[in-house]
Formats: sequence, C-alpha cells, structure tokens
Amino acid sequence: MGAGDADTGLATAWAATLGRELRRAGRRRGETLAPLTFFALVIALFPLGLTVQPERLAGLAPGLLWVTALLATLLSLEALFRDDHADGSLEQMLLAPQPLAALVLAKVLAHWLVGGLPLALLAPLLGVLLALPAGSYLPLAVSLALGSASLSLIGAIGAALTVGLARGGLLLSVLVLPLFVPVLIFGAGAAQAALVGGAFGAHLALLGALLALALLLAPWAIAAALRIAING
Amino acid sequence: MWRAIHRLGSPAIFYAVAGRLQPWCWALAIALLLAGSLWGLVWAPADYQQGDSVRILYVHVPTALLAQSVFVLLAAAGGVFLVWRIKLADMLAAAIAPFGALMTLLALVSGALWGLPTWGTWWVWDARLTSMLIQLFLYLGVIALRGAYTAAESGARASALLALVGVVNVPIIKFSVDWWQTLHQAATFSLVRPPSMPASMWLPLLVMVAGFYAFFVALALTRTRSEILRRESRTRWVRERVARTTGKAAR
Amino acid sequence: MSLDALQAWLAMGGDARYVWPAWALALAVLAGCALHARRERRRVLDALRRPARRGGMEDKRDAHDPA
Amino acid sequence: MSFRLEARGLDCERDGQRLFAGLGLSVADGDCLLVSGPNGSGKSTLLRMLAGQLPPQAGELAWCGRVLRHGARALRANLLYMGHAPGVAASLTPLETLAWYQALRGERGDDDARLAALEDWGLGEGAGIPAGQLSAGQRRRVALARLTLTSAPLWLLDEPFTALDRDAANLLEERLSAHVRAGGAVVLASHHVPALTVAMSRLALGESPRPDEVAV
Repeated sequence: MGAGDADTGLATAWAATLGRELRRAGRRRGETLAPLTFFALVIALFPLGLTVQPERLAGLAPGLLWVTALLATLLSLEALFRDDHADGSLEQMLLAPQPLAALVLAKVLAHWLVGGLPLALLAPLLGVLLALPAGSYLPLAVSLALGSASLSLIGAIGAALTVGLARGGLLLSVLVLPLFVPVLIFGAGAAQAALVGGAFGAHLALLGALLALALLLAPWAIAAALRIAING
Repeated sequence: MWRAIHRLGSPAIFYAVAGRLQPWCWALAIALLLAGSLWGLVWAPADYQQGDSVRILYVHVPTALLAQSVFVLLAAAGGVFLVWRIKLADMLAAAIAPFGALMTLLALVSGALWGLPTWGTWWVWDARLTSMLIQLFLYLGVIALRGAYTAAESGARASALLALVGVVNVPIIKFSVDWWQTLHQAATFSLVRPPSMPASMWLPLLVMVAGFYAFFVALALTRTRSEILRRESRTRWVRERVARTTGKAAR
Repeated sequence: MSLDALQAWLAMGGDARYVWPAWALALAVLAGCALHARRERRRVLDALRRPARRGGMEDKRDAHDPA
Repeated sequence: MSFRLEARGLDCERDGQRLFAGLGLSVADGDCLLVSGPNGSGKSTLLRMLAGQLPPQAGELAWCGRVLRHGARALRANLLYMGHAPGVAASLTPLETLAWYQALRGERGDDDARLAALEDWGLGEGAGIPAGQLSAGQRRRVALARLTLTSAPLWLLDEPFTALDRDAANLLEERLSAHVRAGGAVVLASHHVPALTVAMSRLALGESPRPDEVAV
C-alpha cells in the first residue's frame, strides 16, 4: 500500500505533470498561440508608430523585441494555475506525496516550452520587420530563450500569488514587472551588444546566472504562494 | 531564546512596552530633526560646485536609506510571520509598509529636485534614482497584494512572501541597473553619490539620518499599537485597557 | 540677524527654488504621517468604546474556505 | 496494513466565531466516520486539517503515532482527499486525468485498469472525450473512479454525494463499505447519511460547542 518509493515516484509524477501540461497546451491551440500572435502583431505596430528608416528602426529593434516578448510572456502567465485552481486539480497537487516545488517546476517548464521558446525562435523572423541585421539573430534568440526561462520562473510566483483573485491579471503585472527588470536589462543588453558588434558573452553569462538563481529559489516561492492561495 | 520570542511576540506585552518607549522616541525624533535641519540649512557650508542646492542632500540621503531599511524590515517581519506565525510581526509589517513607500517617493522627488539645477530636467535615468523607482513599484506591489485577498490572513501571508521575494531581488536590481547605467551613459556626475564630504557636511547629515530613523521607530510603535488594538479588539486585555483610558485622555 | 542676511539665507544662493520645496515636502510628509497616526489611534479607540458590532467588519469575510 | 490518524485538541475559529475547540478524533484501519453538521459548521475545514493542509491554530495531527509537522509526506502518501471541486481538467480525457492522479502517487498503472474503473462508474463510452463535454455528475464520477484505482488506505471525502444520481450513490456506498471491510478507513463529511454495510460512527459539528472526544 502507499505510494511508489521516493525517487521513482517523483520521476513518474514529474514526467506525468509535464506531459499533462504539454497535452493541454496542444489541445487549446488558440490560447497557446495567443502570446505569439500578440508578439508579432505588436512588433508590426512599431514601424507604424515610430519610423520606417531602417537605421533608426534597427537601432531600436533589440529593445523593442525584448520588451514585447516580455509583455507576451506576462500575458500567458495568468493562465498558468487558473484552470487547475478552478477545477480542483491544484488542490490535488498540493496533496500529492511529491514535493510541490518539483511539480511546479514541471508546470513552469511546460510554460516555457510552449511560450518562451517559441517567442525566442520567432524573434529573429520579426527582427526582419525591424530591419535587424542578420548578424544579431542568433544572440537575440539565445538571449530570449535564456531570459524567458527566468521570466517564466519569476512570473509563476506572481501567478501563484494571484491565482485565486478575481481580477488577478492586473495585479500580477504590478507584482512581477519590477522583478523582470534585471532579466530585461541583461537580455536586451545582449541583443543590443550583438547589434553593434560588441561582445555579448558577458550579458548571456549574467542571464545564465539569473536563471540559475531563479531555478534555485523560485520553485520554493511558487509552492509557498500556492499554499497561501489555496489554504490561506 | 524561543521563550523570549514568544513572550515579546505577544501583542499585550509589546503594546505595554511600546507605550512606554513611544513618547521618548517622538521627543528624540523631533529634537534630532530640528537640530539637523538648522545645522544643515544654516551652519553647514554650501558645496563649492553645487552651491546651496546640495542642502537637499540632508533630506534625500536619509529618506533613501530609510526606504531601503524599511523594505528589509518588511521582509524580515514577513519571514518571521510566515515561519513562526507570530501575528505581531504582520501587524508591524502592515504598519510600516506605507511609510516605506512614502519615503521612497520622497527620496525620488528630492533626488529630482537636487538634480534639477545640475541637469536642467526633472528626471534623469541616474542609476540610484532608477533603482529607487523600481523599489517604489515593489512597495506598491506588497501593499496592493495585502488588500487583494478577501481573507485578511491570506493577504498578510501573500504580502509577506512577496516582501521576501522582493528583498532578494533588490540587490540584483541595483546591480543590474548600475551595470546598465555604465553601458548607457558616460560616467556623468552621479548626483546621488555625494562627493567626499568634509566633517562639517556629514555631521549634520548624520544627525538628520538619526532623526529620520528615530521618527520611523516612533511612528512604527504608534501605528503598530493601533493595529494591535484593531485586531485584538475582542480580547479581554484590550477591553480592560480601553475602559481604563476612557476616563483620562487616551494616551 | 540682520534683514539682508536673512534674505540671503532665504535665497539659498539662487537655489531657493529647489531647496525649500524639498524641505517643505519632507516636513509635510513627516508631519502628515505623525498626524495620521494620532488620528488613527483616536479612531480605533473610539471604535472600541462603542459596543463592538457582532462580527466586526474590519476583518473581511473568508472566501477561501467554504465551510 | 494497520495505520492510525489521530487528531488532538484541534481548534478552529473563523471571523471571531469558534467553530470547534479541543476537538479530538482517531481513525484507524477498518473505521468509518461521518462528520455532519449545518453549513458553516467547519466540516470542510476539519477535513482539510485532517489532510494536513490547514495547520490548525492549535492542536496536532499524528500518523501512526508520529506527530506530523504540517503536511508531512507520510500522511499524504497514504491519503486520498476529495474536495468540493472534482479535480477533473476540462481539456483532458477521463483516462488522462486518472493516469495523472495515479502518476502523482508514483504509480504508472495501465489503461485497461483505468478503463475498467471508468466502466465501473458507468463512463465506459465517455473515457476518450475531453471531460469538458461531460456533465457535472459525470465529471464527479470520473473523480470517484479514483476510489477504484487508488492504493491510498485513508479516504477523506468532502460531500462526495453531491450531483450524484441514485445508482451512482448506491455504487459509492458499496465502494465505501468494501474499502472499510478491506481494512481501509473513510472520513466522510456529508449531509446525506449513506447506508453502509459497515459500522459508522458519527461526529456532529456545530450543535454542541465542545464536541467531546470521539474515540472510534
């Protein structure tokens, strides 16, 4: 009787939770693609609002791409725990004999695989709209991929803190945007440095350091926040 | 040690101890602030470069320091409340959070006023001003989250957790903003790092900083005591104390 | 303290427009907080002196825990 | 497998009103306890305290004699808790939901067993369609199908009979009785008094201010 022994139990539960999230994302393609369409649409707006001169546009491109990708990630965060909270699955996750922080990590990884990574791959394509020179496509994509993982982890803390609230979305942005600042600075910095042909290695290293720190601390904070939201 | 925490953690004891300390703190704060102001405005020398506008330093530096200290205290109180479930820690956090936000705002405005004669504009993306602006948003988040839950206890716990997450991020934000400024601007005169000051300038600053901190302690004691009365209004000791003070003017 | 020395002091070496508003604002904020704290204390004490209504409204209903 | 969940001196106060105080109970293998009481008497709160979710303002929980720090793994490994919300995701099929719940307990299980369990509960044909297209009663049955598959000995069920029709209710009563006879334990918060074929003790909340010690 009782659960499988500790280590295989966790691996099974973790893989199952990751699979569940990816399957659900696949089933709700509309909601999953929303951040990507938002990203492309807003980038397309900038030339209309700013300028079409390639040099000026290219100069702004890294920053514009990064800020818009950040907002697209923010858009998709609210749904991270909302449905599970509504139908009771979240309560069951809290009751699972596995460490909640680990299960939450699976959910955040799924959120990144479905959200952050596609944004990073799409960004160079949209860079073309902003006359971004081809040389900086790869650094842009790498910085976005690395940075969006931290954004998912930090953002999930805000999503967990506001999961039970009626209009949690707005409050979520107020809570997490200040925490996104370091990631934005180093991420956009990397893309900007690549644009002017400077060394962007340091930026990516710092982004990696931020990710490591977020991986270490965020899951615990997300689990604690979920327990507060569910059990008060 | 555990016994001491729990004893001090009891609102009744804190209420009494704070009641006795409070008048002294207020008196000390007012004295220090008066002395510091006179010293800073009248006797302290003007700066050979900035002239008299440097006197804003005596307001800007204390408020900036206090804004950061209050946030750290907020996180510490949050940690104590989350881990040991001592309600008094949350009462303290609820009492001091708005003041911390106000100090951050005051630091920002005084910083802008101080920079105005030098730069000719109200706002410059100076590293420390930018970090303070972000810290202001962190404060607003902590305060907003407290009121967002229908259950007061959940709101308090969520706010405490956010304060902890915030305090971990404050140094990271500061580091990244400093790094960001070196990229984007030649090292212009960074307003907020005052030039090495002669004793005649940093002594009044010391008095002003002490005055602001004394004011903070006094305010924190007063507001926490009100918070205790509000939350423990159904307990016997509160009803007795209120009955006793109904006669003479409420101290 | 002769009059013109006072005026010179008030002029703050031409930076009066910056120094005085900064200090005035600081004074206003501190005084405001102190007065608010005193008024808050008096309001709480008055509320306690009136017979407390059943289930005081200060702590909001608990929606997270359906009985 | 013998086990015992003991609760001692549980207090619960909400909005200044004391729901229960000094409540103690003990549930062991082969026991069935019905917690009853009017709405707002704290039935759900008590169940969530027993599941180790709500750290009680006072009192403690002990599993097989060992006092539990909040939400200890030992209790969660042997527990199946069912709250008001069935916990069935709308975009997943019942088979996938059941597979996930088994995986959460570290068990892989197999689809045949899951399909059999769903058929037990009259959901044979609905097994492959997203649960969003099922009715509330059917979704409740998907959740109850976990009772057939789970290896957890202790069941804490909060109002399991809601939204169930006659034969689902009978089925649930049978399932509960079988589980208790097989050495499991059930703590049930419900207005509906189930007709079980095993002894059932009662704990009434909300009537007497200090419900006495209930030694089951």
